[in-house]
Amino acid sequence: MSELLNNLLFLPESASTFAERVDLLHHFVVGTTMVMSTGVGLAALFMFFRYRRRLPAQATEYVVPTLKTEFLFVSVPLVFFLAWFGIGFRDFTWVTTPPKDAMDVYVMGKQWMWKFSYPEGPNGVNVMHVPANRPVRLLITSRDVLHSFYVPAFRIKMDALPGRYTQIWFEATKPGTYQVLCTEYCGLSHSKMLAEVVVLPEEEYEDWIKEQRRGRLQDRQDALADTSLVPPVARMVEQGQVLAGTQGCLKCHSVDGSAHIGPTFLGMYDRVEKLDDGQDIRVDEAYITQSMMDPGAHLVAGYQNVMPTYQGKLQGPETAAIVEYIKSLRTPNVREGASEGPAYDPIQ
Amino acid sequence: MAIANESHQEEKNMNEHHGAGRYWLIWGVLLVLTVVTVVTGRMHLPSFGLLLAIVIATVKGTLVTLYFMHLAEHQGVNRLIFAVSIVFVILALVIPMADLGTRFRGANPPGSQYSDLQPPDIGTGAQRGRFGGGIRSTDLKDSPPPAPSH
Amino acid sequence: MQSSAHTADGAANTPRLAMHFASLEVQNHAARLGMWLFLATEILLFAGLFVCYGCYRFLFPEAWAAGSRSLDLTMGTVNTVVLITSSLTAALAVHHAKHGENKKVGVMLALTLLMAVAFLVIKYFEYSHKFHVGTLPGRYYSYPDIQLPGISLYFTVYFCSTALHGLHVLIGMGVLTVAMIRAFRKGDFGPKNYTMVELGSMYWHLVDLVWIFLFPMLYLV
Amino acid sequence: MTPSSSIDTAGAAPHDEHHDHHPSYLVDGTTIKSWLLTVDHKRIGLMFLFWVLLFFLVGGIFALLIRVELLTPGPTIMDAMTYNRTFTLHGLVMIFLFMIPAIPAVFGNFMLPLMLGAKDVAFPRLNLASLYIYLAGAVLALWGMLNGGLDTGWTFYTPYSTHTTTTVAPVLFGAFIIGFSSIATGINFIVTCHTMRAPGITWFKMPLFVWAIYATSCIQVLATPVIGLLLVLVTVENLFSFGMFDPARGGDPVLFQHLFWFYSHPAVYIMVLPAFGVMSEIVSTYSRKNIFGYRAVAYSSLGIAFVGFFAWGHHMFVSGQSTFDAGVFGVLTMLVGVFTAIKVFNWVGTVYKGAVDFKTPFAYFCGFLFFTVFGGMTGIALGTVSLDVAWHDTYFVVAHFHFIMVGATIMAFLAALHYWFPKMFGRTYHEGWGLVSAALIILGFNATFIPQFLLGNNGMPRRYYDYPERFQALNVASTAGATLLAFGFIIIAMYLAYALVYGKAAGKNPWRSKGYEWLSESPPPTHNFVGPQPTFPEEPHFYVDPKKAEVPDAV
Ligand code: HEA
Ligand code: HEA
Ligand code: HEC
Ligand code: CUA
Ligand SMILES: [Cu+2]
Repeated sequence: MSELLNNLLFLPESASTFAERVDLLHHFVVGTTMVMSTGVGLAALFMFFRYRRRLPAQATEYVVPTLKTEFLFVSVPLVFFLAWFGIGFRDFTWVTTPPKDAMDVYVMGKQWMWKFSYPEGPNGVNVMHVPANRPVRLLITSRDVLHSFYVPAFRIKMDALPGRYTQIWFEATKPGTYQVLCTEYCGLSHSKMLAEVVVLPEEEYEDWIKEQRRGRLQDRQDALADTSLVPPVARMVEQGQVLAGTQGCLKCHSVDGSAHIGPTFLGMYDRVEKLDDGQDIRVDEAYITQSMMDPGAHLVAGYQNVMPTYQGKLQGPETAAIVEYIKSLRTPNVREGASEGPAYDPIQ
Repeated sequence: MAIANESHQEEKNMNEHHGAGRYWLIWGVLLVLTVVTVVTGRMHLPSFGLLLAIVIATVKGTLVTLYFMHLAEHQGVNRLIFAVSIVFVILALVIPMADLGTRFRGANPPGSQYSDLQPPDIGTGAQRGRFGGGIRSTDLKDSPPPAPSH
Repeated sequence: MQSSAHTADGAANTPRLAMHFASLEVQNHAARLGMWLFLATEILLFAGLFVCYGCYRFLFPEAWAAGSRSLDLTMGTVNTVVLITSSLTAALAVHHAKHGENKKVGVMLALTLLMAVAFLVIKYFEYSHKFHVGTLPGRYYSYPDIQLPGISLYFTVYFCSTALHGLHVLIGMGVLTVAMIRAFRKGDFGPKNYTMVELGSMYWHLVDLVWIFLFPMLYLV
Repeated sequence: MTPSSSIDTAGAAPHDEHHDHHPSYLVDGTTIKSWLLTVDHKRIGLMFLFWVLLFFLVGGIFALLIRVELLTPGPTIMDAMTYNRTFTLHGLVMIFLFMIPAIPAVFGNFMLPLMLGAKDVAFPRLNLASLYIYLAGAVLALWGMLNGGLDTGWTFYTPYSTHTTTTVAPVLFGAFIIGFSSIATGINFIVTCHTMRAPGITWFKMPLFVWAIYATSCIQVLATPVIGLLLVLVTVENLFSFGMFDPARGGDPVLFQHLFWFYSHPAVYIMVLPAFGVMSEIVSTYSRKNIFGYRAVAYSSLGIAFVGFFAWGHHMFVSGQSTFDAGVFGVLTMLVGVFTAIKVFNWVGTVYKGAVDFKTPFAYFCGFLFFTVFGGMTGIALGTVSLDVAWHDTYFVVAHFHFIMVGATIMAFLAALHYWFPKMFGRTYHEGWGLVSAALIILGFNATFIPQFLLGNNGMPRRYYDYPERFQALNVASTAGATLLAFGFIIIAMYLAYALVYGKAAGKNPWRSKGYEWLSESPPPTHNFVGPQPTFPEEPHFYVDPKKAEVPDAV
């Protein structure tokens, strides 16, 4: 029954305890809405026929409602509405009050990706692993502007506020992979700010986390290498975008995925590129910078060596901005492991 | 005819002359209250200092509206408008403040009374914090006060 | 077209009745009601800043205390007295207008304007001091002696609210100047024709009213 | 009215036939200057109509661009930046330049004095000023749009809006200026209702449209200043970084949202209350019956205006706002729904035992009823706190507000345009085309936005340029609906333009309405009526057969 209704209403599969709770109320409210609106519509239509005009200047009776009628008009909707509010608010308090034994996952939104990290565990970009049937509290923050963490299958959503934390919790009921979408408008690639929640059965999750911790030392080192005092990314990306236009990069490089004189910037960052000498190379900050300064050093297979050098034409910060911009154009590919480790302050 | 009576009444009230003395009196009271509020304000009363100041300001404001602005003599609508706007101001103040006081502590600005997060960098001119500037990362904690930015 | 609606204009001591009003009383009633509505919008305009003030002071009481102590209380008090007194002269102007004593109306308004100028001059000194030491809003804050979370917000609120208030002082001065010139030049205010002075001074009282609240909020927390 | 003046008019019949010719306001002065500098409320209303329709077209073209872009996932006709600007401008133009002035400034301006038996609004020159302030703001905003536009969404949430490099400042400042126009109109109407009522029109004999406009004006006066201040703060912040809402300096982006919605939630009632007023007039006229529960409808307008002020937080359930506040706002949101329900039931009650003439405006009334109940009830669904967690910022919200804004308000706007067309221009339009296009619009409208409800349920967030493949089918359906809708509007534009020039003369009161505005000529002369002040002994919309007038309250 509820399955059928969910399909009729195009609801995605419900994979958390919260989803099961709200779906019932959802059916009730939307059902009443449909009944009432068709009801009012039909009543009106019926009366148009029943009371259609027979004489051009027909006079009518003077009908006014009695107090009882008016009382009904007020009380019936009120009762429904308050009942919905009561149930709804109860569920809302439930979902904003995490249980004591919930495990924490930190979520950081950033233009335009999601980073996840576990208090002692690994970090991840755009993929979050959680165990099934265990409450998980998300502590959500943002690095630049507002974002919103939305998992349709769990029916949960919470905004990410820059520099501070919001919380919400869920308990996934079915192992599987669920999409995460950003629902607070956050700029150019708002609609590309997707991620995934991978719900693993309890044992698999334990294995996964052990695996990750082993590689953790390595990650630490990566994190340290990260330029730790970079200015806010949001501005840099914008600067980089402007520079890419004014410096002429966009004459040869597209940003929409199509190949032009040079390879497209879209999804370039972190891509494994085939070079013309048969080698593979992963595009990272260093490689991008090198390509600007000394384009001939590595040639991408299938392209001519026509790119001019920008040595001396670009200042250091400008180079960094362009790099940031290219990074921002990464496609939401799934990547695990090393990322810059945010130094979170634990909060209770 | 409701309108005619309304306007008539108001006109009568407005023309009811009273000497200029009343204005001087109100002025005197206002000055006295100003002195009181400055003196009590200087004492920095710990818990109710601001409250007291606001109460005094409200009294002063009431005097100004009632006598200088003649609200005391105006009729219903004008008073209603004024009252409603004050009510809205109060609600607009109280509801967001209730929000700040009751929300998840982490969601309040770091460094504020209702947050457990560390304060952000202040006065650096540039955003130095790593997380949108909001949270001071550990290595910045003991850095000397930054130089003025211009 | 022909139906121009002068609220108060025309021959000596009786304003012109616009054709669409039923009577002079109704016309004055309308003008006054309109003014009250306008003042309500002004109150809500400032309300936005009061809300910012209230919320941030609620969050950062220490910064607020420190910030308010860095202001010059003497100047603030003097300004309060000046503004209250100017309110008195504005009220007296209406009083005299009702009696048709146009000379006195003009003098009272001139005094009001004088005090308004004094208010702005004092404000200018306060501002320039702040520019000097760097107690400025947001990004520009660079005062080394107070380093508390939220302190730059205090000055954001300070500058936004005093600047908005200052703008209202300027607008009020404009209105009162027109009234003053009319009192001196035309001298046509009288028992039936004082709406303009009355409305102008109502506006002025509002400016005063706002300051009455801003003063303790900013200087005395 | 002084006692003496009411003696003059006591004997005057409400509309005695004057046979000497008085030119209608349309031809009384034909120079361009006589239009541009007019203080006649009817001419000002017409000029507003012109601009409002123009901006509707602009906003509509943006809407169609959105729909075409969403036809396929990934880029279809534009890039992401252009798309982001497009929906922002669509929202801003539709709300600030079209919807808020649409009914009050056009029909309110035109009808209010007529309905009150007054010669003009209280401050005619302020009225003209409000038109020019509106245009000045519109020009500034358009200038900003042409110079790149802004991409913040119409809600311009900080910190994005204070950091983006697009032209936030001119557009927001333009919106700020338009706010003054809205305030001026509001003040003018309130004062008009208080001081310009003709003898006989007591508060509870005012037509319901006047009540609705009165309630709207109260909101305009009390809410607009707050957004004005906020717009200035954001503009200043964008230009100079004062840090008022800057999270890095302790500022609170959620506080921004509180202030924004403090205006913008009441603003939705600025958009819908006049629509309710129009529909009250229309349902009564076409079913030739007194309003069922007149006082209830009048009071509920005020109730919506008042309670509507305290429901703003329902836009912020998942913004980091506290659970406590969510509860407060949740309850208050429900109360607003009850007031609207009162109105809906009373409209249906008005048709009961009436004599229905199914003309074009009435067709829109049918559409309106359905859209109001469905759109409003989905509003209640969104106000149900836990459900909003899933729905917030998805297409469900988009569908909700289009249902109630386009569904309810545009229906009312079109209904008003048709209902008062003979009054304003003295000509009639083609009834058959009217019904056809009404059907097309109601159909197209459902086809556009019902798929969007389903999209929202399915989890598609709003403001998405690109979307996962699985959402495509419903998006295509929605675009198809929008095409129907556009056709409907094109047909309307054509036959109304035709009627303007070639339409048959309408006569004084083609609908045989007992509404007060029909007592004067159609189109009315410059000062609305000639001769002495008319008086209004009967209540508006009193269709009782004099012989049966004693029939007391049934039901
Ligand atoms: C004209 C405009 C208009 C109107 C009138 C409304 C009316 C209402 N709106 Fe809507 N709303 C918007 C325009 C409007 N809204 C816009 C533009 C947004 C999005 C802004 C943005 O983010 O960009 C929005 C968003 C919005 C949200 C936020 C969603 C989100 O972002 O998460 C909510 C949540 O509560 C909401 C609720 C309501 C409610 C409860 C009403 C009520 O007033 C509705 C009352 C009506 C009824 C209830 C129908 C009649 C009832 C009956 C006939 C009762 C019969 C029933 C029984 C007997 C059971 N609206
Ligand atoms: C009154 C307000 C109003 C109105 C009337 C409309 C009307 C329409 N709106 Fe809009 N809409 C908003 C207010 C409004 N909208 C707001 C506030 C937003 C949120 C913005 C934001 O997120 O910031 C929004 C967002 C919005 C979106 C979501 C964008 C997104 O989140 O990514 C969509 C998508 O389908 C949409 C579609 C439409 C359509 C198809 C119409 C149609 O009903 C339009 C029909 C009208 C016409 C078609 C024009 C009439 C045409 C003619 C007279 C001649 C025809 C001309 C040609 C064919 C060239 N609107
Ligand atoms: C005249 C055309 C041209 C211009 C202008 C140009 N490029 Fe290139 N670019 C190329 C070509 C061709 C290649 C592939 C051959 C190579 O690797 O050098 C390339 C390669 C690259 C690569 C490596 C791509 C990969 O996938 O490995 C980067 C990074 C890059 N360019 C960045 C830039 C930037 C940044 C600018 C502007 C500041 C710019 N380019 C301007 C033509 C151009
Ligand atoms: Cu991040 Cu939208
Ligand atoms: Cu709302």
